[in-house]
Amino acid sequence: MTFSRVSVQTQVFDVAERYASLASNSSAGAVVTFVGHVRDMNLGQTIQSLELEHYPGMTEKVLEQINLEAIERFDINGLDVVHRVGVLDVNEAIVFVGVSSAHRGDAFQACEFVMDALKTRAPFWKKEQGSDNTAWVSHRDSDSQAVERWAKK
Amino acid sequence: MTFSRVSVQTQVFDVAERYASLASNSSAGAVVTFVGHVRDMNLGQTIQSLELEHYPGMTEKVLEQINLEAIERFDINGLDVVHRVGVLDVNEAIVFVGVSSAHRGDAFQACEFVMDALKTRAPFWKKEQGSDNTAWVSHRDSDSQAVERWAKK
Amino acid sequence: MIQILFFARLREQLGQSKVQLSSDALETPTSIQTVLDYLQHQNPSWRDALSSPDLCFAIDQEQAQVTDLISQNCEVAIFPPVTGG
Amino acid sequence: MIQILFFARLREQLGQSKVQLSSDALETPTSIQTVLDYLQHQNPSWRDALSSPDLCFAIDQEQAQVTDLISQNCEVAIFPPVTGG
Repeated sequence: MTFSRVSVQTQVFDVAERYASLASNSSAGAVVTFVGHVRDMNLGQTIQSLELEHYPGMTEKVLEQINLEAIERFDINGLDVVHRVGVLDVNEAIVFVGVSSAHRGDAFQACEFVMDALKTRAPFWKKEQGSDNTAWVSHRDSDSQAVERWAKK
Repeated sequence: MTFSRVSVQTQVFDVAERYASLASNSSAGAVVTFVGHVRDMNLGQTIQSLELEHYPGMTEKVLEQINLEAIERFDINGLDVVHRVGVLDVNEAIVFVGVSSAHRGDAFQACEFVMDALKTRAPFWKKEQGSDNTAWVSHRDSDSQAVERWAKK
Repeated sequence: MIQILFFARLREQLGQSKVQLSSDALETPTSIQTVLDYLQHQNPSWRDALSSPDLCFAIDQEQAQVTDLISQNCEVAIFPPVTGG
Repeated sequence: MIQILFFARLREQLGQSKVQLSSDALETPTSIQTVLDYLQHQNPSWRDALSSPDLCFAIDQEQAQVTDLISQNCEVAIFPPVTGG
Protein backbone atom coordinates (compact mmCIF):
# COMPACT_ATOMS: atom_id res chain seq x y z
CA MET A 1 0.00 0.00 0.00
CA THR A 2 1.46 3.30 -1.07
CA PHE A 3 0.93 6.40 1.01
CA SER A 4 -0.15 9.31 -1.21
CA ARG A 5 -1.05 12.84 -0.15
CA VAL A 6 -1.65 16.13 -1.93
CA SER A 7 -2.27 19.49 -0.37
CA VAL A 8 -2.93 22.92 -1.88
CA GLN A 9 -2.66 25.53 0.83
CA THR A 10 -2.00 29.17 1.65
CA GLN A 11 -0.13 28.28 4.87
CA VAL A 12 3.63 27.76 5.05
CA PHE A 13 4.55 24.05 5.18
CA ASP A 14 7.18 22.39 7.33
CA VAL A 15 9.72 20.51 5.20
CA ALA A 16 11.22 18.77 8.24
CA GLU A 17 7.87 17.42 9.37
CA ARG A 18 6.97 16.19 5.87
CA TYR A 19 10.36 14.55 5.42
CA ALA A 20 10.06 12.84 8.83
CA SER A 21 6.65 11.50 7.93
CA LEU A 22 7.96 9.94 4.69
CA ALA A 23 11.03 8.53 6.42
CA SER A 24 9.09 6.98 9.29
CA ASN A 25 8.18 3.98 7.15
CA SER A 26 11.00 1.62 8.10
CA SER A 27 11.07 -0.14 4.74
CA ALA A 28 11.69 3.15 2.97
CA GLY A 29 15.47 3.04 2.48
CA ALA A 30 15.54 6.05 0.15
CA VAL A 31 13.82 9.40 0.55
CA VAL A 32 14.13 12.04 -2.19
CA THR A 33 12.63 15.49 -1.75
CA PHE A 34 12.32 18.47 -4.05
CA VAL A 35 11.52 21.94 -2.73
CA GLY A 36 10.99 24.90 -5.04
CA HIS A 37 11.51 28.40 -3.62
CA VAL A 38 10.65 31.92 -4.73
CA ARG A 39 13.79 33.28 -6.37
CA ASP A 40 14.97 36.84 -5.77
CA MET A 41 15.66 37.39 -9.47
CA ASN A 42 13.94 36.29 -12.67
CA LEU A 43 15.00 37.28 -16.18
CA GLY A 44 17.20 40.02 -14.72
CA GLN A 45 14.51 41.68 -12.60
CA THR A 46 14.53 41.81 -8.80
CA ILE A 47 11.49 40.00 -7.43
CA GLN A 48 9.75 41.25 -4.29
CA SER A 49 6.94 38.74 -4.01
CA LEU A 50 4.98 36.17 -5.95
CA GLU A 51 1.26 35.59 -6.18
CA LEU A 52 -0.01 32.15 -7.02
CA GLU A 53 -3.46 31.69 -8.52
CA HIS A 54 -4.97 28.24 -9.11
CA TYR A 55 -8.15 26.50 -10.23
CA PRO A 56 -9.68 25.10 -7.03
CA GLY A 57 -11.07 21.65 -7.62
CA MET A 58 -9.14 20.90 -10.79
CA THR A 59 -5.78 21.51 -9.10
CA GLU A 60 -6.35 18.81 -6.49
CA LYS A 61 -7.69 16.39 -9.12
CA VAL A 62 -4.68 16.86 -11.38
CA LEU A 63 -2.23 16.46 -8.49
CA GLU A 64 -3.96 13.26 -7.35
CA GLN A 65 -3.93 11.94 -10.91
CA ILE A 66 -0.19 12.68 -11.23
CA ASN A 67 0.45 10.82 -7.96
CA LEU A 68 -1.52 7.81 -9.24
CA GLU A 69 0.54 7.78 -12.43
CA ALA A 70 3.78 7.96 -10.42
CA ILE A 71 2.67 5.08 -8.20
CA GLU A 72 1.84 3.02 -11.28
CA ARG A 73 5.14 3.73 -13.01
CA PHE A 74 7.60 3.53 -10.13
CA ASP A 75 8.21 1.25 -7.17
CA ILE A 76 7.55 3.69 -4.34
CA ASN A 77 6.21 3.54 -0.79
CA GLY A 78 5.13 7.11 -0.18
CA LEU A 79 4.45 10.29 -2.11
CA ASP A 80 3.65 13.67 -0.59
CA VAL A 81 2.93 16.78 -2.67
CA VAL A 82 2.24 20.25 -1.26
CA HIS A 83 1.78 23.40 -3.29
CA ARG A 84 1.17 26.84 -1.87
CA VAL A 85 -1.17 29.46 -3.31
CA GLY A 86 -1.67 33.13 -2.47
CA VAL A 87 1.08 35.69 -1.83
CA LEU A 88 4.59 34.38 -1.14
CA ASP A 89 7.72 36.32 -0.21
CA VAL A 90 11.15 35.86 -1.74
CA ASN A 91 12.81 32.66 -0.56
CA GLU A 92 9.59 31.09 0.73
CA ALA A 93 8.95 27.50 -0.33
CA ILE A 94 6.35 27.14 -3.11
CA VAL A 95 6.22 23.41 -3.66
CA PHE A 96 7.32 20.21 -1.94
CA VAL A 97 7.47 16.79 -3.58
CA GLY A 98 8.72 13.97 -1.37
CA VAL A 99 9.06 10.31 -2.35
CA SER A 100 10.08 7.30 -0.30
CA SER A 101 11.10 4.01 -1.89
CA ALA A 102 13.16 0.91 -1.28
CA HIS A 103 15.26 1.94 -4.30
CA ARG A 104 16.96 5.27 -4.82
CA GLY A 105 16.52 5.15 -8.60
CA ASP A 106 12.75 4.90 -8.30
CA ALA A 107 12.67 7.64 -5.66
CA PHE A 108 14.64 10.05 -7.87
CA GLN A 109 12.65 9.23 -10.99
CA ALA A 110 9.25 9.47 -9.33
CA CYS A 111 10.14 12.82 -7.74
CA GLU A 112 11.32 14.27 -11.05
CA PHE A 113 8.33 12.81 -12.92
CA VAL A 114 5.89 14.43 -10.48
CA MET A 115 7.63 17.81 -10.74
CA ASP A 116 7.71 17.71 -14.56
CA ALA A 117 4.05 16.70 -14.71
CA LEU A 118 3.00 19.31 -12.14
CA LYS A 119 4.85 22.06 -14.02
CA THR A 120 2.98 21.33 -17.25
CA ARG A 121 -0.42 20.04 -16.10
CA ALA A 122 -1.42 21.45 -12.70
CA PRO A 123 -3.45 24.67 -13.07
CA PHE A 124 -1.28 27.14 -11.14
CA TRP A 125 -0.25 30.55 -12.43
CA LYS A 126 2.47 32.77 -11.03
CA LYS A 127 2.44 36.55 -11.02
CA GLU A 128 5.65 38.29 -10.03
CA GLN A 129 5.80 41.58 -8.18
CA GLY A 130 9.10 43.08 -9.29
CA SER A 131 10.77 46.35 -8.38
CA ASP A 132 9.36 48.00 -11.52
CA ASN A 133 6.20 46.16 -12.43
CA THR A 134 3.93 43.18 -11.95
CA ALA A 135 3.85 40.46 -14.58
CA TRP A 136 2.42 37.01 -15.17
CA VAL A 137 5.22 34.49 -15.49
CA SER A 138 5.50 32.94 -18.96
CA HIS A 139 5.43 29.23 -19.52
CA ARG A 140 8.89 27.85 -20.23
CA ASP A 141 9.52 25.66 -23.26
CA SER A 142 12.10 23.78 -21.20
CA ASP A 143 9.26 22.56 -18.96
CA SER A 144 7.35 21.20 -21.95
CA GLN A 145 10.52 19.48 -23.13
CA ALA A 146 11.22 18.06 -19.67
CA VAL A 147 7.85 16.33 -19.50
CA GLU A 148 8.20 14.78 -22.95
CA ARG A 149 10.86 12.32 -21.83
CA TRP A 150 8.22 10.56 -19.68
CA ALA A 151 5.97 9.86 -22.69
CA LYS A 152 5.30 6.14 -22.90
CA LYS A 153 6.98 4.60 -25.90
CA MET B 1 30.93 30.54 -5.79
CA THR B 2 29.50 27.15 -4.96
CA PHE B 3 29.09 26.06 -1.37
CA SER B 4 30.47 22.53 -0.91
CA ARG B 5 30.67 20.51 2.30
CA VAL B 6 31.40 16.89 3.18
CA SER B 7 31.23 15.29 6.59
CA VAL B 8 31.92 11.74 7.77
CA GLN B 9 30.63 11.37 11.29
CA THR B 10 29.38 8.96 13.94
CA GLN B 11 26.78 11.44 15.23
CA VAL B 12 23.20 11.60 13.99
CA PHE B 13 22.68 14.49 11.52
CA ASP B 14 19.73 16.85 11.36
CA VAL B 15 18.10 16.74 7.91
CA ALA B 16 15.98 19.84 8.64
CA GLU B 17 19.00 21.93 9.60
CA ARG B 18 20.97 20.82 6.51
CA TYR B 19 18.02 21.48 4.22
CA ALA B 20 17.52 24.95 5.75
CA SER B 21 21.17 25.78 5.24
CA LEU B 22 20.98 24.87 1.52
CA ALA B 23 17.71 26.74 1.06
CA SER B 24 18.92 29.92 2.77
CA ASN B 25 20.68 31.03 -0.40
CA SER B 26 17.96 33.17 -1.96
CA SER B 27 19.03 32.49 -5.54
CA ALA B 28 18.60 28.75 -4.99
CA GLY B 29 15.14 28.15 -6.47
CA ALA B 30 15.43 24.37 -6.35
CA VAL B 31 16.64 22.15 -3.52
CA VAL B 32 16.85 18.37 -4.00
CA THR B 33 17.81 16.10 -1.13
CA PHE B 34 18.45 12.39 -0.90
CA VAL B 35 18.49 10.57 2.44
CA GLY B 36 19.36 6.89 2.73
CA HIS B 37 18.08 4.99 5.76
CA VAL B 38 18.85 1.62 7.36
CA ARG B 39 16.17 -0.74 6.10
CA ASP B 40 14.52 -3.26 8.38
CA MET B 41 14.83 -6.04 5.80
CA ASN B 42 17.50 -6.96 3.27
CA LEU B 43 17.37 -10.02 1.00
CA GLY B 44 14.58 -11.46 3.12
CA GLN B 45 16.37 -11.21 6.46
CA THR B 46 15.27 -8.98 9.34
CA ILE B 47 17.97 -6.42 10.11
CA GLN B 48 18.61 -5.29 13.66
CA SER B 49 21.48 -2.89 13.13
CA LEU B 50 24.14 -1.88 10.68
CA GLU B 51 27.84 -1.22 11.22
CA LEU B 52 29.63 1.08 8.84
CA GLU B 53 33.39 0.86 8.43
CA HIS B 54 35.35 3.32 6.32
CA TYR B 55 38.87 4.31 5.31
CA PRO B 56 39.58 7.51 7.24
CA GLY B 57 41.43 9.99 5.07
CA MET B 58 40.57 8.41 1.73
CA THR B 59 36.82 8.67 2.39
CA GLU B 60 36.90 12.44 2.80
CA LYS B 61 39.18 12.85 -0.24
CA VAL B 62 36.88 10.79 -2.46
CA LEU B 63 33.77 12.66 -1.29
CA GLU B 64 35.44 16.01 -1.91
CA GLN B 65 36.55 14.85 -5.35
CA ILE B 66 32.99 13.72 -6.19
CA ASN B 67 31.65 17.13 -5.11
CA LEU B 68 34.20 18.88 -7.34
CA GLU B 69 33.14 16.75 -10.29
CA ALA B 70 29.46 17.52 -9.62
CA ILE B 71 30.18 21.25 -9.46
CA GLU B 72 32.06 21.04 -12.76
CA ARG B 73 29.32 19.10 -14.53
CA PHE B 74 26.17 20.78 -13.23
CA ASP B 75 25.00 24.34 -12.63
CA ILE B 76 24.58 24.23 -8.86
CA ASN B 77 24.87 26.67 -5.94
CA GLY B 78 25.36 24.36 -3.01
CA LEU B 79 26.23 20.75 -2.27
CA ASP B 80 26.21 19.13 1.15
CA VAL B 81 27.18 15.48 1.74
CA VAL B 82 27.09 13.72 5.11
CA HIS B 83 27.78 10.04 5.69
CA ARG B 84 27.60 8.30 9.02
CA VAL B 85 29.97 5.58 10.25
CA GLY B 86 29.83 3.26 13.27
CA VAL B 87 26.77 1.42 14.51
CA LEU B 88 23.35 2.53 13.24
CA ASP B 89 19.91 1.26 14.22
CA VAL B 90 17.11 0.35 11.84
CA ASN B 91 15.52 3.42 10.27
CA GLU B 92 18.40 5.75 11.16
CA ALA B 93 19.69 7.95 8.36
CA ILE B 94 22.98 6.79 6.83
CA VAL B 95 23.66 9.37 4.16
CA PHE B 96 22.44 12.82 3.16
CA VAL B 97 23.11 14.47 -0.20
CA GLY B 98 21.57 17.92 -0.67
CA VAL B 99 21.89 20.13 -3.74
CA SER B 100 20.65 23.66 -4.38
CA SER B 101 20.46 25.15 -7.85
CA ALA B 102 18.63 27.73 -9.91
CA HIS B 103 17.38 24.86 -12.09
CA ARG B 104 15.56 21.77 -10.89
CA GLY B 105 17.06 19.58 -13.63
CA ASP B 106 20.61 20.33 -12.50
CA ALA B 107 19.66 19.83 -8.83
CA PHE B 108 18.16 16.38 -9.54
CA GLN B 109 21.02 15.30 -11.78
CA ALA B 110 23.77 16.47 -9.44
CA CYS B 111 22.13 14.74 -6.47
CA GLU B 112 21.80 11.46 -8.34
CA PHE B 113 25.32 11.76 -9.77
CA VAL B 114 26.80 12.22 -6.29
CA MET B 115 24.87 9.24 -4.90
CA ASP B 116 25.88 6.96 -7.78
CA ALA B 117 29.53 8.02 -7.48
CA LEU B 118 29.52 7.67 -3.69
CA LYS B 119 28.02 4.17 -3.90
CA THR B 120 30.78 2.93 -6.19
CA ARG B 121 33.83 4.98 -5.17
CA ALA B 122 33.67 6.07 -1.51
CA PRO B 123 35.38 3.53 0.77
CA PHE B 124 32.53 2.59 3.09
CA TRP B 125 31.55 -0.97 3.95
CA LYS B 126 28.31 -2.11 5.58
CA LYS B 127 27.94 -5.06 7.91
CA GLU B 128 24.45 -6.12 8.79
CA GLN B 129 23.43 -7.56 12.13
CA GLY B 130 20.44 -9.75 11.30
CA SER B 131 18.25 -11.90 13.50
CA ASP B 132 20.30 -14.99 12.60
CA ASN B 133 23.77 -13.81 11.72
CA THR B 134 26.11 -10.96 10.89
CA ALA B 135 27.19 -10.45 7.30
CA TRP B 136 29.08 -7.98 5.15
CA VAL B 137 26.78 -6.46 2.56
CA SER B 138 27.63 -7.43 -1.02
CA HIS B 139 28.24 -4.86 -3.71
CA ARG B 140 25.28 -4.56 -6.07
CA ASP B 141 25.77 -4.79 -9.82
CA SER B 142 22.92 -2.29 -10.18
CA ASP B 143 25.14 0.31 -8.49
CA SER B 144 27.94 -0.28 -10.98
CA GLN B 145 25.43 0.02 -13.81
CA ALA B 146 23.94 3.20 -12.32
CA VAL B 147 27.27 4.97 -12.31
CA GLU B 148 28.06 4.03 -15.91
CA ARG B 149 25.47 6.39 -17.34
CA TRP B 150 27.56 9.34 -16.10
CA ALA B 151 30.61 8.24 -18.12
CA LYS B 152 31.68 11.10 -20.37
CA LYS B 153 31.04 10.27 -24.00
CA MET C 1 -26.42 26.35 -18.62
CA ILE C 2 -22.68 26.29 -19.32
CA GLN C 3 -20.36 27.90 -16.83
CA ILE C 4 -17.17 29.36 -18.25
CA LEU C 5 -14.22 30.20 -16.01
CA PHE C 6 -11.22 32.39 -16.83
CA PHE C 7 -7.93 32.35 -14.97
CA ALA C 8 -4.75 34.36 -14.51
CA ARG C 9 -3.70 36.67 -17.39
CA LEU C 10 -6.92 35.90 -19.30
CA ARG C 11 -9.09 36.68 -16.27
CA GLU C 12 -7.39 40.09 -15.99
CA GLN C 13 -7.64 40.78 -19.72
CA LEU C 14 -11.38 40.03 -19.77
CA GLY C 15 -11.98 41.77 -16.46
CA GLN C 16 -13.98 38.86 -15.07
CA SER C 17 -13.51 35.39 -13.73
CA LYS C 18 -16.63 33.70 -15.12
CA VAL C 19 -19.59 33.94 -17.47
CA GLN C 20 -22.64 31.73 -17.66
CA LEU C 21 -24.26 30.83 -20.98
CA SER C 22 -27.92 29.95 -20.67
CA SER C 23 -29.14 26.86 -22.51
CA ASP C 24 -30.75 28.96 -25.28
CA ALA C 25 -27.53 30.90 -25.99
CA LEU C 26 -25.77 27.93 -27.58
CA GLU C 27 -27.10 24.60 -28.80
CA THR C 28 -25.32 21.66 -27.22
CA PRO C 29 -23.31 19.56 -27.73
CA THR C 30 -20.98 22.22 -28.98
CA SER C 31 -17.21 22.56 -29.14
CA ILE C 32 -14.93 24.81 -27.10
CA GLN C 33 -14.06 26.55 -30.39
CA THR C 34 -17.73 27.46 -30.88
CA VAL C 35 -17.86 28.88 -27.36
CA LEU C 36 -14.76 30.98 -28.09
CA ASP C 37 -16.33 32.27 -31.30
CA TYR C 38 -19.60 33.02 -29.51
CA LEU C 39 -17.86 34.95 -26.71
CA GLN C 40 -15.84 37.00 -29.20
CA HIS C 41 -18.97 37.79 -31.16
CA GLN C 42 -20.81 38.91 -28.03
CA ASN C 43 -17.85 40.92 -26.71
CA PRO C 44 -15.71 42.28 -29.54
CA SER C 45 -13.23 43.72 -27.02
CA TRP C 46 -12.41 40.15 -25.93
CA ARG C 47 -11.31 39.17 -29.42
CA ASP C 48 -7.56 39.52 -28.95
CA ALA C 49 -7.43 37.79 -25.58
CA LEU C 50 -9.63 34.89 -26.71
CA SER C 51 -7.78 34.31 -29.96
CA SER C 52 -4.40 33.98 -28.27
CA PRO C 53 -2.80 30.82 -29.72
CA ASP C 54 -1.49 29.59 -26.37
CA LEU C 55 -4.83 29.20 -24.57
CA CYS C 56 -5.51 25.98 -22.69
CA PHE C 57 -8.87 24.41 -21.83
CA ALA C 58 -10.57 22.14 -19.35
CA ILE C 59 -14.04 20.60 -19.38
CA ASP C 60 -15.38 19.60 -15.98
CA GLN C 61 -11.90 20.11 -14.53
CA GLU C 62 -10.21 17.78 -17.00
CA GLN C 63 -7.72 19.00 -19.60
CA ALA C 64 -9.43 19.38 -23.00
CA GLN C 65 -8.75 20.30 -26.62
CA VAL C 66 -10.40 23.21 -28.43
CA THR C 67 -12.32 20.71 -30.56
CA ASP C 68 -13.71 18.77 -27.58
CA LEU C 69 -17.47 18.80 -27.07
CA ILE C 70 -19.40 20.41 -24.23
CA SER C 71 -22.92 19.52 -23.07
CA GLN C 72 -25.33 21.38 -20.78
CA ASN C 73 -24.21 21.89 -17.16
CA CYS C 74 -20.55 21.57 -18.08
CA GLU C 75 -17.90 23.67 -16.41
CA VAL C 76 -15.50 24.98 -19.05
CA ALA C 77 -12.24 26.66 -18.10
CA ILE C 78 -10.05 28.78 -20.37
CA PHE C 79 -6.59 29.81 -19.24
CA PRO C 80 -3.01 30.56 -20.30
CA PRO C 81 -0.33 27.86 -20.03
CA VAL C 82 0.26 26.85 -16.41
CA THR C 83 3.32 28.13 -14.54
CA GLY C 84 3.24 26.49 -11.12
CA GLY C 85 5.91 24.53 -9.28
CA MET D 1 58.67 0.94 4.19
CA ILE D 2 55.32 0.19 2.58
CA GLN D 3 52.23 0.28 4.75
CA ILE D 4 49.42 -2.05 3.70
CA LEU D 5 45.90 -1.58 5.04
CA PHE D 6 43.04 -4.08 4.93
CA PHE D 7 39.37 -3.21 5.35
CA ALA D 8 36.01 -4.82 6.04
CA ARG D 9 35.57 -8.48 5.04
CA LEU D 10 39.25 -8.76 4.07
CA ARG D 11 40.39 -7.30 7.41
CA GLU D 12 38.34 -9.94 9.21
CA GLN D 13 39.56 -12.77 6.96
CA LEU D 14 43.21 -11.86 7.52
CA GLY D 15 42.68 -11.11 11.19
CA GLN D 16 44.50 -7.79 10.99
CA SER D 17 44.05 -4.31 9.71
CA LYS D 18 47.59 -3.55 8.54
CA VAL D 19 51.04 -4.92 7.78
CA GLN D 20 54.25 -3.02 7.15
CA LEU D 21 56.79 -4.22 4.61
CA SER D 22 60.29 -2.99 5.31
CA SER D 23 62.30 -1.61 2.42
CA ASP D 24 64.39 -4.79 2.10
CA ALA D 25 61.34 -7.06 1.87
CA LEU D 26 60.39 -5.88 -1.62
CA GLU D 27 62.33 -3.93 -4.19
CA THR D 28 60.52 -0.80 -5.33
CA PRO D 29 58.97 0.35 -7.57
CA THR D 30 56.78 -2.71 -7.52
CA SER D 31 53.18 -3.44 -8.47
CA ILE D 32 50.22 -4.15 -6.23
CA GLN D 33 50.13 -7.62 -7.83
CA THR D 34 53.67 -8.29 -6.62
CA VAL D 35 52.68 -7.21 -3.10
CA LEU D 36 49.68 -9.59 -3.22
CA ASP D 37 51.96 -12.44 -4.35
CA TYR D 38 54.50 -11.63 -1.64
CA LEU D 39 51.85 -11.56 1.11
CA GLN D 40 50.40 -14.90 -0.05
CA HIS D 41 53.84 -16.43 -0.11
CA GLN D 42 54.62 -15.22 3.40
CA ASN D 43 51.20 -16.22 4.77
CA PRO D 44 49.81 -19.26 2.92
CA SER D 45 46.59 -19.05 4.97
CA TRP D 46 45.90 -15.67 3.35
CA ARG D 47 45.91 -17.16 -0.14
CA ASP D 48 42.15 -17.48 -0.63
CA ALA D 49 41.31 -14.07 0.75
CA LEU D 50 44.02 -12.28 -1.24
CA SER D 51 43.22 -14.01 -4.52
CA SER D 52 39.55 -13.01 -4.43
CA PRO D 53 38.77 -11.61 -7.89
CA ASP D 54 36.71 -8.70 -6.55
CA LEU D 55 39.44 -6.96 -4.53
CA CYS D 56 39.90 -3.22 -4.93
CA PHE D 57 42.99 -1.15 -4.31
CA ALA D 58 44.21 2.30 -3.40
CA ILE D 59 47.67 3.82 -3.38
CA ASP D 60 48.12 6.83 -1.11
CA GLN D 61 44.34 7.01 -0.73
CA GLU D 62 43.63 7.13 -4.46
CA GLN D 63 41.86 4.35 -6.32
CA ALA D 64 44.41 2.12 -8.10
CA GLN D 65 44.67 -0.91 -10.40
CA VAL D 66 46.44 -4.13 -9.48
CA THR D 67 49.14 -3.32 -12.06
CA ASP D 68 49.83 0.17 -10.67
CA LEU D 69 53.28 0.81 -9.20
CA ILE D 70 54.16 1.49 -5.57
CA SER D 71 57.28 3.21 -4.26
CA GLN D 72 58.75 3.39 -0.76
CA ASN D 73 56.61 5.11 1.90
CA CYS D 74 53.43 4.46 0.00
CA GLU D 75 50.22 3.61 1.79
CA VAL D 76 48.52 0.73 -0.04
CA ALA D 77 44.96 -0.30 0.78
CA ILE D 78 43.29 -3.56 -0.21
CA PHE D 79 39.56 -4.01 0.28
CA PRO D 80 36.37 -5.59 -1.05
CA PRO D 81 34.02 -3.56 -3.28
CA VAL D 82 32.56 -0.59 -1.40
CA THR D 83 28.98 -0.73 -0.10
CA GLY D 84 28.26 2.66 1.44
CA GLY D 85 25.44 5.07 0.80
